[in-house]
Amino acid sequence: MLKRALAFLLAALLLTLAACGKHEGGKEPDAGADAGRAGENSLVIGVAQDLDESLDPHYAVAAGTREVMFNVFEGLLKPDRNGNLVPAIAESVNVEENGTVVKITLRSGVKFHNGATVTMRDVLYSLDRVRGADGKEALLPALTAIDTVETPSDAELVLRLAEAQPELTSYLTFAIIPADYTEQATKPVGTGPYRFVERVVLERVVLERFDDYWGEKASIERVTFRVIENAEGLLLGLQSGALDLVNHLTVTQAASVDKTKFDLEEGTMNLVQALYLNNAVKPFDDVRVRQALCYGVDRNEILSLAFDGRGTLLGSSMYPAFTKYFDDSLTNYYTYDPAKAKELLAEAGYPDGFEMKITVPSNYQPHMDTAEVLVQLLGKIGVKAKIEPVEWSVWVDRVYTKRDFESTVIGVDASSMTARAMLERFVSDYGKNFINYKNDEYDRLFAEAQNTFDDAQQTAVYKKMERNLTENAASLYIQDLADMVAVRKGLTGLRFYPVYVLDVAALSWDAQ
Amino acid sequence: MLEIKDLRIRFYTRERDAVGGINLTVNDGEILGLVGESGSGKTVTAMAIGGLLDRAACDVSGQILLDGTDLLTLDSARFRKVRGKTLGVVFQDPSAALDPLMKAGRQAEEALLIHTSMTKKERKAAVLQAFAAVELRDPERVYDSYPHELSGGMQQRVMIAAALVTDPSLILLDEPTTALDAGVQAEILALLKRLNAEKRISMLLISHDLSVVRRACRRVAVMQRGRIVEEGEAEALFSSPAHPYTKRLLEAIPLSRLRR
Amino acid sequence: MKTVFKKAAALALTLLLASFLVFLAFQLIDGDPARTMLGAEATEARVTELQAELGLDKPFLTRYFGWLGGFVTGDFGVSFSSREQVGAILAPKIGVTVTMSLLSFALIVLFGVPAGLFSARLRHPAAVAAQTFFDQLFMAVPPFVLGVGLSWVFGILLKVFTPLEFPSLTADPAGALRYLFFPALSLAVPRAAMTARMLRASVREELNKDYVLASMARGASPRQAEVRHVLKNALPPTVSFLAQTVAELVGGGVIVEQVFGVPGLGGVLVDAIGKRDYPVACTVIVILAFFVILSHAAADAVNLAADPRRRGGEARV
Amino acid sequence: MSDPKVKKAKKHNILLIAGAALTLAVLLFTFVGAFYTPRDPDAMNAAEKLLPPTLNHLFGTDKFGRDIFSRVMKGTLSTVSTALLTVLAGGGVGILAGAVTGYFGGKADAVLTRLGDTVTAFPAVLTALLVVSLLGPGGWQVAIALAVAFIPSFMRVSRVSFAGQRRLPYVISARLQGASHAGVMLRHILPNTLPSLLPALTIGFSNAVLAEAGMSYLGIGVTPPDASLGYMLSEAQGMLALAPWYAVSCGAVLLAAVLGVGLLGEGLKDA
Repeated sequence: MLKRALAFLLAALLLTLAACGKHEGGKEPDAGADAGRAGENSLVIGVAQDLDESLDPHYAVAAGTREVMFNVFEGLLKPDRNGNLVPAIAESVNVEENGTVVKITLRSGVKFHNGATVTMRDVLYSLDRVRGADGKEALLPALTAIDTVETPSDAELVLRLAEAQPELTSYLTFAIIPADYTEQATKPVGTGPYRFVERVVLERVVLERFDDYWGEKASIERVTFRVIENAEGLLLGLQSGALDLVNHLTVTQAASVDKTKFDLEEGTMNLVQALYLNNAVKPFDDVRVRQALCYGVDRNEILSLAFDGRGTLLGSSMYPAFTKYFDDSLTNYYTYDPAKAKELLAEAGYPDGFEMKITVPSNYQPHMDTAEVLVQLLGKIGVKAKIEPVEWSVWVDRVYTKRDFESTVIGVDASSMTARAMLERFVSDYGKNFINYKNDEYDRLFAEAQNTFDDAQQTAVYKKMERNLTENAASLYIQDLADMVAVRKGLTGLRFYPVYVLDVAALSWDAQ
Repeated sequence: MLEIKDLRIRFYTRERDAVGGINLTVNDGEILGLVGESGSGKTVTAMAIGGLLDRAACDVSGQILLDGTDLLTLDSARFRKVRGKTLGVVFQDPSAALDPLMKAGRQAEEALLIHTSMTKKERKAAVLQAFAAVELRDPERVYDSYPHELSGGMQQRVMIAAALVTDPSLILLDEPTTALDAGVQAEILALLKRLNAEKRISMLLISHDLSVVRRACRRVAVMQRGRIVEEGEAEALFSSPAHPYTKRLLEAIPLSRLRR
Repeated sequence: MKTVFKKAAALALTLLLASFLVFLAFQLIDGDPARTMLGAEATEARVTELQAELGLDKPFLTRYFGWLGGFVTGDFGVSFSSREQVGAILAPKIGVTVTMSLLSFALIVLFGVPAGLFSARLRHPAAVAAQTFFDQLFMAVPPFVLGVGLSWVFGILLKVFTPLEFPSLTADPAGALRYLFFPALSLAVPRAAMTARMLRASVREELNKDYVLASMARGASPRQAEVRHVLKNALPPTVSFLAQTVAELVGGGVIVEQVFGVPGLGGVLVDAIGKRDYPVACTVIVILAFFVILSHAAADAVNLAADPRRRGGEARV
Repeated sequence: MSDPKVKKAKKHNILLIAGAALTLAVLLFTFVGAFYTPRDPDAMNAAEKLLPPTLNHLFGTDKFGRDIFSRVMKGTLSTVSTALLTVLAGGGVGILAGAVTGYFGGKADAVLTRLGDTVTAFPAVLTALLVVSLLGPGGWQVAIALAVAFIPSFMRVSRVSFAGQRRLPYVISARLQGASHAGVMLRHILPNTLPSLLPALTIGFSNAVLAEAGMSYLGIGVTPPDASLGYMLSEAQGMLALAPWYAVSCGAVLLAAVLGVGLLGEGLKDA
């Protein structure tokens, strides 16, 4: 009797399978998918977060959006692989009269995706839009330093500044867009190597090679950025052939990628991951307690436990890829010394440690893993830590804006290729100083940096600021995360930039 | 004509025989009453005759001859040929014995549907005729109504009609009036007597109520704990019961109902 | 007719209540949509400017009735984060979720009902025990675990479908259905077992009723009696259970959609909640609520139609 | 007496035995876990990452080199306690509400059923998010959220049985002897509705365990480093290729818990 019941169920299951099998005729099994995409010269990239807000380059702030739209928009200048700014829509950019005048000559014949040629009117429209000259609030505050704008000819643009601003050129990467084009938010038009084709919210963004691109044309014709918000889905997508490339994989995820089908490239995320301490909250208002944490946590344990030993340690608010400003001597300023840590804690009045809460955005697995390891390591010096995972929107609201937190693990990246982007944040009266760092010497150094026009001198001052952060243990600085990228075999040309971008134009399928 | 010879039935889950070897005969055109308290084995006997016993759950021996064929030797397929054709059954609670979601007419037709190759119209005609025979006023309306729209008495008449419609040689009635109230009971018993007289259909009426058996049956058998303790003409039995058990049963009937 | 009207009014009232609760819930949850959208770097001025743009500065009740007014007239408002019409965003996604739910429902009926009927006839205690064991076993499997298993076995190993590469419903319906079969199956298995269990219990109950005996007494075989009489009587409780299952399917789908990367309402809802994108979240929830209540009403209607006793008005119950 | 056919009837409640045994095993596993685990569930060890099951790590180790067996013990404790809390809270309120609506009917019945429909229509995910963001993450917060989502199903069951019992003669006679409404409901009706409420409670428990697993999958209401079965299961799913034993062990324990209680419920119903 029982056997018949089982037989019945099994038969039903096989029946449905056969039904599926029948459809098989049309599409060859998965192996074909690989050859298929190389054959069609197309590419599917998995991204963990949907590009949010509008795709308007001047408003888009999320790193994920900038990373993708780097292929669609170009500024007067454009970062290259080594972090230098190279001419793009501008043919040349010269700084004269010790930094108060910037002369720009435009490249001729640069085409927009809608076929129109880039004119001075478009450049001025874009410039006014970002520096707030169009009455609205300045989107790039640094450009408010521009006093007057002159156009001696259709191809020449002269910017006069009230006072010297050595870093101004690094802000000339803002996107140049067609004047008075109103649909940038949903149907963006730029000058980059790829043209925008379509976007389906929460599903995909599709780009296509722009054949009238002024520079070296891209190799792959059609690129789809598939949004897969659940980490396991990304891995499944790679394994199933649905995806060809996924970047920003955690080390554990990278370890479970199928080595026969994919190569694993390792770059850096170009951010400063730290256990950021709220300097206005007890006990972190006492520098000795902060230093005790720096001495008491063996950061190599974090790397080996949570990141398989990958990632590069750092000692202050500057990431290694930014070689010009990175001061390696600060990396091991605090060597692992639990005895000294306990001593400092006792000195500060916490002989048997204290309790603390680590608030972490739950959608960033690397930071959650780091926090979990920190709880274990802090326990060794008597500090009882508890993790409070929160949604991203709650983190931005409660931690970053209202500063209602004790400590948090997050990665801070630079929105522009300037030291200021990484250091201004800790000036006591700066709006985004979420850890409430107050140090007069630090504020004085920052003011001095703004008034030094010589690049080398300015760099030295910035490095003094970094040392100040380390000496006062503003936070427990940990690492710049390893950026693991899974690339399907046969796909070459992946290049790591010191900024948060994914250069698709450089990618190509090997000749099959 | 029904002959039961030395029928013995024992359930595995209980030690005592439910039916300990009984002999019973229902002659053609006769109404035999089988009376006994609940648990005396009368309903088990009825189920055995109707072939509705779960043979896996009990041991059955002896013979049940209906018009000469021993029902116990028939396998389920051949027994089905008998049930509803030569043997009709009427249950105790008509409201439970009728499918609540099916019209009365279609249920009454079921035996015809199974045993005859009549067309739908012919079956309907036969059922309407049966409904008339059981004195149902407005047979057409009853045919099209659902069980819950009929009174208890009408429901039982439908059940009787359902058994009658294939002109069986024996109708088995298991406590046919117990679920009905007194007034309707009398009508149903009168109906049964009239049908028996007019159509010469032999009936086996099973009941725990002596007054019911007395009013409808000519001969009566008394059953106690699986055995028949006394059998004989109704009149003689009621006026001078031989077996002590029968005496006690008679005393139990409230005097008022004993009047003829 | 009066009851239908009363039913519709009750349905509308529940939807209204649900939408109000959702709006209230968002009011209480931390996280400010404007700040989330603009990201951490946004300046205060920019945030307040966007808040005004999105109407977040208006009091709670005005916003609620504003949204409700729009909803009733079919204008679901604009998504905070992607500036697209909410209707436009949801349209393709509703299709996917509804298709998956219907496919899952079909599987539940396809597996559950026959299994229920077949097992009802089992008499042998060992078979009965085994049947219940299998029911409980299938009921104990969480859909997302089954989902992962299915996507590995049928996706990666047998390559019957390519996980995370969902063919669009309009462009390649056959491919889409083949893809949706697996999330639908992982949702269906536990519920099919529940349906089988429920149906078996009510069939067994009906089998013991006298009218089955009466039908057999008229010469019907057990099978004939079952088909002609028992089935119709055993179905009503199962039908209302199935209706409740449809409600669970719509909700349960949220997690399975994540596992299979199916672009349905579930993904949109979780994302909208994450981003505090009120218009999208509220609209999705009201749509889900609508399906839930619709399925309950459908069940009542089916039961009413199937049961003459109640239809006749003199409800004996 | 030892007639083979007679014994057949006894085997019937094999379900009860199997269910009880399995549930007992899980409870024992959880109870012991509360006091003793073979290894410290939170101790990390870089050298022992993602090891397959061995003698000193029965279920192998996870990505931080922690002993999965000990973590599953602790995880089961948190999942089982969350589920129990859900059933007690959700069941308690649900049965009470059902009793009131079933017994008194009329306006109370309409209002509470309307509310019940609304709660069913309300996705449990949102209730959970609401509760967690108001009261912070953690096991008992998830339990409250799930309890709210489960109230309607309990309410339906108790409402049906209370409405059914209300008209029975024994209730009316109790009322005639001057018993108060509450007295009648508690002393008379409730004990009689237990047989139908019991299976609902066991099914409620199984569904609560599964719902908690689903919630953890979405990362709601869980605070690492302590973990629930659901959280570990969703974590294990990401490492299916690397460490399949992680998913198998969590899955097996989750299955045992839900299956055990399910069989117990069935066994009790038939007993």
